Amino acid sequence: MQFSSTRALDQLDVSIPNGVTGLVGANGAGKTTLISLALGLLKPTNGSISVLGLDPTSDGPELRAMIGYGPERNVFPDDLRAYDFVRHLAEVKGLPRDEARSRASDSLYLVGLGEERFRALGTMSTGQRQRVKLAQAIAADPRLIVLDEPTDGLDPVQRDEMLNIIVQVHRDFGIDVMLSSHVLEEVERVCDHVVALAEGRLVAQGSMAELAGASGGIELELVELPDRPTSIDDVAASMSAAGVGVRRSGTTLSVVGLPDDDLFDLAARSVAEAGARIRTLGQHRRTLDDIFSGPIEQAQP
Amino acid sequence: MSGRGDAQIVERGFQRYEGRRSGVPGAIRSVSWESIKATLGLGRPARTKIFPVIAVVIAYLPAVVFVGVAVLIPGDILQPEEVADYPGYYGFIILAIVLFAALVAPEVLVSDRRNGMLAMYLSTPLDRRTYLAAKAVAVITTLGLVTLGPPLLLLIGYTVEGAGPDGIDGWLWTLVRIVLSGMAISAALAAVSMAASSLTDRRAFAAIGIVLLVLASPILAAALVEGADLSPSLRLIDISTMPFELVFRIFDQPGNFPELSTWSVLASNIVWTLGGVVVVWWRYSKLVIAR
Amino acid sequence: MSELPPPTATLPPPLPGQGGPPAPPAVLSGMIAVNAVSKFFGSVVAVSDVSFAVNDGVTALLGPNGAGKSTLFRMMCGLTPPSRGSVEVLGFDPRNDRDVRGRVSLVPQQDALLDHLSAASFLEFAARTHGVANPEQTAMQALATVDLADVGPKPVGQFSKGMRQRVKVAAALVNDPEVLILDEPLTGLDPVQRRHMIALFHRLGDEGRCVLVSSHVLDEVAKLGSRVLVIAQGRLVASGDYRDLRELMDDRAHRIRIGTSDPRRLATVLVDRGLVSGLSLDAHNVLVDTLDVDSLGRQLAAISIEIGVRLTEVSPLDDDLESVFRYLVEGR
Amino acid sequence: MTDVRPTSTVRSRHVAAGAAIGLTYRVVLRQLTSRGRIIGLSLLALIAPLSGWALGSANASLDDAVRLVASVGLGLVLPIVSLVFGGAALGDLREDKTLVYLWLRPMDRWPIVVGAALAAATLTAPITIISIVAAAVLTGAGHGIVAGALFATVIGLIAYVCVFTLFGVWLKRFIVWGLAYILIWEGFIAQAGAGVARVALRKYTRSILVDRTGVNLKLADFSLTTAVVVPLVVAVAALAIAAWRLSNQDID
Repeated sequence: MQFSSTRALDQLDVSIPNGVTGLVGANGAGKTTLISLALGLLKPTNGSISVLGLDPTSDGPELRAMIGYGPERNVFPDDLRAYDFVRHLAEVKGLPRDEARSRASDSLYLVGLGEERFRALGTMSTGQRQRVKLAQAIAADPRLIVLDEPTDGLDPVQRDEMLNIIVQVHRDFGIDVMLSSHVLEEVERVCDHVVALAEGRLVAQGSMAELAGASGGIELELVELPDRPTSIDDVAASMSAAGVGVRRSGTTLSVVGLPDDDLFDLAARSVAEAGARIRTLGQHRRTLDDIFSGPIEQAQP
Repeated sequence: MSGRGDAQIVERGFQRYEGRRSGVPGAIRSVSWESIKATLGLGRPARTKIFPVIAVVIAYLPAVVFVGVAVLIPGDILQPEEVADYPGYYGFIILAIVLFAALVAPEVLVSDRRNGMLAMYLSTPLDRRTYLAAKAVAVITTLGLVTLGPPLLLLIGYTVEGAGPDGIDGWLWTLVRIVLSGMAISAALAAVSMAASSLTDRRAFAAIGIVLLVLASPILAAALVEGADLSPSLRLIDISTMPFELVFRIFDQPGNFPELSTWSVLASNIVWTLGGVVVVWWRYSKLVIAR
Repeated sequence: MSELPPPTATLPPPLPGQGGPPAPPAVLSGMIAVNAVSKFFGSVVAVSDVSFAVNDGVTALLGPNGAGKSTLFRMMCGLTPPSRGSVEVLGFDPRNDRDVRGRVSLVPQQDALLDHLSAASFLEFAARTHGVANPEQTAMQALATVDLADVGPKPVGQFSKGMRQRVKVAAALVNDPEVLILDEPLTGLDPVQRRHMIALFHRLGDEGRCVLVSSHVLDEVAKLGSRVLVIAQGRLVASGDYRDLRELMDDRAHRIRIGTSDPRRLATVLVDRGLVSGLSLDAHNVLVDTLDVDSLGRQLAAISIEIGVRLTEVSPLDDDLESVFRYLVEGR
Repeated sequence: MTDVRPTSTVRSRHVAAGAAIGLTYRVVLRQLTSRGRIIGLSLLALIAPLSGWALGSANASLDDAVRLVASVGLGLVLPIVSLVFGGAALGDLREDKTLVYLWLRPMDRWPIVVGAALAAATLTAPITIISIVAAAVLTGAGHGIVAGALFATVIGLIAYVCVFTLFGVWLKRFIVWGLAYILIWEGFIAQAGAGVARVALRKYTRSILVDRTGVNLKLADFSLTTAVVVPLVVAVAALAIAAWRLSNQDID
């Protein structure tokens, strides 16, 4: 996909299965371009694209009637009531008047804005407006909803509620979801599938289990104890004495070199002997952050 | 007492919609209707109804008066033509039409760009072309309220009073002429006001631009034709007089500028209308929509 | 239970209604001193009777949307006066004292920049309006600090959201401020940009500046440093190191997930030893609630060896900053 | 507590008034020069010379010429152009929420207001002076109408720009209020009587024109000194109020 001067997407071939897919990537990596292509708002310079079995370049209108879209920008008509906003856009997507009217109320109830649905958008908080955006996306019974950073500007409590609603939309109503986000922990928690872009190129694609899972070795975080100042050093010493690789950063030890089960037993024995206090113990897991900081950081100018 | 076992919990939450979707035509219809409601302030706080009400009152008052006079005064002391013929009527209500034109297009076009609705609309079956078509329908229809309504009221009034045009074909022919004139004026003013509304992001500037354009062009035309007595055809550049001149020609009356040929008047109207459309399309095709 | 380090974190004294007339609060002082400040917009109480002091280093100001964070920041820069109480920055009133405005910098929340200027000229303008000696060089330096050195000549209006955010931070560095207030500086940044920005804040804090940051991305804020101020519905709800805050909430049990080869056996022993106040089991894990997280942490390994079960996971589920935030803000 | 305490004494510095005026002037000037705005206002200003020319070619009398310059020039073009530039000088910065980059600075407030007014005047002057003086010339009526038009425009320009800069600082919708002042207050109410006329700038600019050309227009009977001094006093007062208001209102 070629813009006048910048190559926004470069020989991208990606297939997005059903379920909740996370689209991650640096600013300017091509996420919004990919979303615009999927909605038929942009035409690819070369290559082909098919969404829900339709070609966005030729049957864009029919496709956009079946896709719910939540834009990134948080700008709304202030004096329009939330209910009218959702009902109107449902009508524009082809639903008859009374169907749009009842579905608008249903969707606003589902996102937890049942009582506030007749309030003007201008009087609503950022959190409530993000939920109106989601209600608008699901009101016209789409087969796919595309959400551009749906939790942007939400505080942690609001973010949890929004993520739970998104999961519910897929699990209970069978609507597939594609969401872009900068908070990788969110994507790890909610998405079954991830597409990672950098500089318009595909950097990683796969199910969440493949991308972020156990990657060998264990991590043991201890707590400094005033009455046993050397407890952490003792644990580290006794473990390395057993011939395993121990890397320490602060109060956390990363241990490799044996199958995980043996490492766990070794860890338990060392901690018991030193009388140390465990704060966390677990397999060393690769996170999206590692994927992100790996190739994507090199690609970063 | 055992229950009859027919209890059930109705899962009312979220049903699939398998019915027919009305596609792009339906989308255009609902966007137009929403815009018309917005300009007339329907379903919105009272203060947004002030200007539309004023404009409508100004437009219909003279018609009501004329019909009233024609009905109340027995016999035919006043010939309907003397009271007000259809083309002449517009002279009374040009202020209402201009006020409405300066109000409708900025409300219908500018606010969508500022409040994010344009980005939302473009994620529906609409694209820029069909979106602008919907908005054009809304502007022309709303303007029709003040360009088509009053003369129709006149026609009905006279017909009821028996002073209407004679014979069915005469009546029908007059009706056709009224509709043609109303549409011609609405189309020209709609195109020009939408063009002004696509050039600026501030509704106030767009409204001022339209009012100044409509007030300034007759001054300019008069200055060129009378002041410097250049060729009278320069009057054709006057956007606020030409549509109404065309109405005279539709009712095959000489109008205020008989020296101008009907074709040139028609051509001027078409140029203004198409010019407006071109400006709107040029601006909207270049517009980068921040999603 | 061993003697915990004296809690440096404080929860505000119970509301006056509950326990006798409180002693008049001492007038706090520090690089930023907020004393009994309230702010009303018409009938809306944005901030009510908040007092705290902030000194050098990085402090995070947390709170749900609409809790009054931005209002507090604007009062600290003098952009709006407090309805009651006083705000002092470096000992001066920011709203009326001209010279202190040269020693304070704000990165506002809204995305407002002089779009027609290039990044370099915007920063040069920011430096000149601070009376900085060599504005061009300072501007270049600030651009480099936020990794925008190569896009200096481009107009800011064409920048992406992340780049605009970095220009705003650069503009707040040109006057070498002693107090730096950043209202949600991480929004719109991708993880890599966020990491660079946090490292920058750390460096600024270590240089002895008072850096006050508000953000919703709590796991990033936790990396910033542990000193937090939590505001909810206009009131100061907590201040201090967030880990100590969690310890102070002794009325709320710690929830820990323990992965083990034989959950049922481990569970029964933990209950016998009185280490847990509640638990639930599933195929591989025991989910325990404990009021004595210190003892459980110390004895868990020994117990697992004693009864011959393998310990494969110990994950505290609610002592990260996000949980502390939720407990403090819930119900308030 | 690291020992590197920023040495506060070295860094506290402030920006001199002259520098502050220059900086504000440059940034506001760039902010105001937008193609659309300049073209639009130039077209509007075109009405004056065109109608002047129309009058000239019909060799109208001195009275008509003076009345035209007073109504179209001093009554419409001068105030509207001053409103758009004067109001937007600080009004746009307020609306775009970028005023903080001038406000949260170790600078006094009055230089900001003066710099902004100067920038607005820099753009208002060429458009208004050229168009109104051209109108006066084209009427061909002579008798000092050109000098009178120039003098009246300059004085009016200073007063209108400063007053509308105050509108931009104080009022959110400065365009609407400005138009209300020009069209309704100066256009209708001030015509009512001498008492009310005293509070309308248009009456002073007309008086300057009347004094220069000897033609007497209705309600334009101030002496030359009052017609010059009062607008300048109003200008200074408007800037002072604007500076006071700037430091006492909430800034986004």
